[in-house]
Amino acid sequence: MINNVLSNLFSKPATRNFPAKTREIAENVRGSVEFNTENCVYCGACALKCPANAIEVDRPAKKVTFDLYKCVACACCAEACRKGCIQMAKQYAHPSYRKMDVVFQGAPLLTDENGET
Amino acid sequence: MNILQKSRAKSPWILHYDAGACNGCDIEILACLTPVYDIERFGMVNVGNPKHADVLLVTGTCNKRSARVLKNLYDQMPDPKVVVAVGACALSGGIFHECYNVLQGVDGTVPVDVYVPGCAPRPEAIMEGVMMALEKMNKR
Amino acid sequence: MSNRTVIPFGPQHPVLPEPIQLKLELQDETVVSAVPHIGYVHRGIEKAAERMEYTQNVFLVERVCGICSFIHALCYCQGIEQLQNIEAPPRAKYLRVIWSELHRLHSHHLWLGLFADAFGYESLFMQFWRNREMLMDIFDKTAGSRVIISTCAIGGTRRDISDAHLQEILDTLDEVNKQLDKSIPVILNDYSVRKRTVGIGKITREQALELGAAGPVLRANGVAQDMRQLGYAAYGELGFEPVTENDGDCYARAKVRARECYQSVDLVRKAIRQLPDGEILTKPKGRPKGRVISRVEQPRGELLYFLAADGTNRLDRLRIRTPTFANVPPLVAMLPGCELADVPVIVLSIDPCISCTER
Amino acid sequence: MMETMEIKPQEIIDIPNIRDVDVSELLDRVKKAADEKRRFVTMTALDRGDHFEVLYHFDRDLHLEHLRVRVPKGRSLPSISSVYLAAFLVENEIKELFGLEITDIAIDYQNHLYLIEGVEPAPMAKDKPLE
Repeated sequence: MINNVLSNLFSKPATRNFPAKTREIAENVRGSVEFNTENCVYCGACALKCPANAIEVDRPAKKVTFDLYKCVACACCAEACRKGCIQMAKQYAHPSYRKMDVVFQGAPLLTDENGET
Repeated sequence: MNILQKSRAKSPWILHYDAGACNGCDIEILACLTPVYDIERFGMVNVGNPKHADVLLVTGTCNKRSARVLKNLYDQMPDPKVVVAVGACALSGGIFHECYNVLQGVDGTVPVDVYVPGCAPRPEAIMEGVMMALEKMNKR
Repeated sequence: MSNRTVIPFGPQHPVLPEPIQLKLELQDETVVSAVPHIGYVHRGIEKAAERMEYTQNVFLVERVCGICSFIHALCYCQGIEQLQNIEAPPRAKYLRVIWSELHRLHSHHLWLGLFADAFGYESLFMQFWRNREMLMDIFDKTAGSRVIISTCAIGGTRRDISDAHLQEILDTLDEVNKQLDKSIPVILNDYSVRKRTVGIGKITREQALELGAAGPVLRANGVAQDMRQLGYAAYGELGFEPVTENDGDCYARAKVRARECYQSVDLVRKAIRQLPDGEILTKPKGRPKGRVISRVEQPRGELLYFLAADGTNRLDRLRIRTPTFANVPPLVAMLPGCELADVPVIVLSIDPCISCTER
Repeated sequence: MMETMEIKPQEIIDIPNIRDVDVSELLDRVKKAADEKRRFVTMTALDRGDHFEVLYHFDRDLHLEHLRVRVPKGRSLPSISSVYLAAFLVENEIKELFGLEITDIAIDYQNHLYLIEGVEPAPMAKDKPLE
């Protein structure tokens, strides 16, 4: 008991000084889902595999809607994607004041829309 | 910022309620209390009494029975108060959003000020969420 | 009869991170009877498992309980593997042992800390939780997440552990062992701890068996029953003896868990020493058909999954019986006769996991 | 009584050590299990359309043994909590979530173990929507 107290007294603090100093995040950490829609073919494999139904793929509209607030960071979508469009970022998803959906729209449709308006 | 606001921001007391979580977020909140993260550096204390608390941390999906308890706890807290929803379940029901006894997130029961996503969120994210909530509380 | 009062204990109580309500009937300060009221965390996972695909269910059952998530997934995957008639490769079996023993270790650390907190020993709580962070770092590095590690898959594991990480685990375990040597004697020998736990919440061996106790609650009554004796995953090759104590009180339950910490450290070391090379995933073929019961040992005791499948990609029925569900009747038997101030210690001594219980 | 299943019984993997009993002889069988010092593990209910299938799981030295009763819908099942008190929780659960009437449970929660008043009863029954 006394040994314990003394060794704790003289060892350096265990505390990680969080906001002042962020810890380096380990490799391969499943932080948050990152989309890269450049190669996306809107096959919908990610939406099919997602256990939380956080991803919606609208193929005709070439639109991917990702609900960050349903996501359970299981990395199923990243494994299912054959085009390598989905990656798990090391950084965790940051808190926010409002709920927002992340919407990705493919390039062809976007120009169409711009052309119309 | 008057002295009252300043002192409130320097020592926010936290009330934690599990409205139907899997425990993952709860142990991460407890992990914030441990020497490694040590939120007591910021004057944060985890209290059991809603009347002493400024910040309500809610985890879990919120089912029909715990919604009543949650509402009750929220009503008992003195103003100004902020609510931080922690984890995918508390935000939208997460993986459980289609279960029969689940209310798909706590924002239907109590007004949520800060959403902390993740399953389970890392302690860093929870601490960040609480600090964001305090900023919001000071603007009130 | 005049001094009888009913006190509700919970659902929101400082000693419990999770909501459970006990209606305690008291005669002055002594508990006469206790009736548990649950349902604050009931979600309906068993029904959801019938809706989702059987492959997605792995992620659902992991979230039955955030403390022993890997072991839930393991139990489910072993059941599906039996139904599909496949076997995980040897390396995957050893990796499963490593991760489930690390889970047990971190769960026991967590419990020992909470238990210390329940009888008012906050510095001991801090010690255990500080040590637990070393284990959480291992999960972070090897599995990519701190709590819900999602590494178990049907047919094996989703991730491998590299040699560098294996060495890191061994180094961490040395440190954990060193810290355990410092903290465990306090739990076992300290005068005030003994004063608050010895003889409290006692049940007999017959009662424990009759009331269907599971895990450390059963083993603290001298019944050498541990599902790891079934030899699932690689436990059969590691040589395993369950830890038992004979007194059946809170102190004995703490002792069982304290000794199991050391056992887990040894099992992980042994598993890393014997870890074979090779594949980590057998590709499943066909769809599950039939019925099977899968049992594994969770930190809290015996976990039982009943799976019924009819050859489609959805399960017909998934029944989850968790150890705390089995330990609630013994808890009801432990409480009468104790004093109100002992209730938190007794409730914690079964290591309650309410989200497991209600699913 | 044969099960209503499309798959032939010999093709499917089933649980070993299962014994079919009638509702009337259930309590005697359970008493016998108690006398032989079997540990009560749990019960499982399955909704099979026109009837409920209830399995009682017992453990003895790491071996599982099971009793199976079939209860037509609308009929009730006697509680075994007079023999094994430990069964009271799971019996309440089955009663509430499946809508199978179980009589004389030692601690009866009156269908409010998990669910509150005013919600749809028996959510686990097969005729209830999955979502």
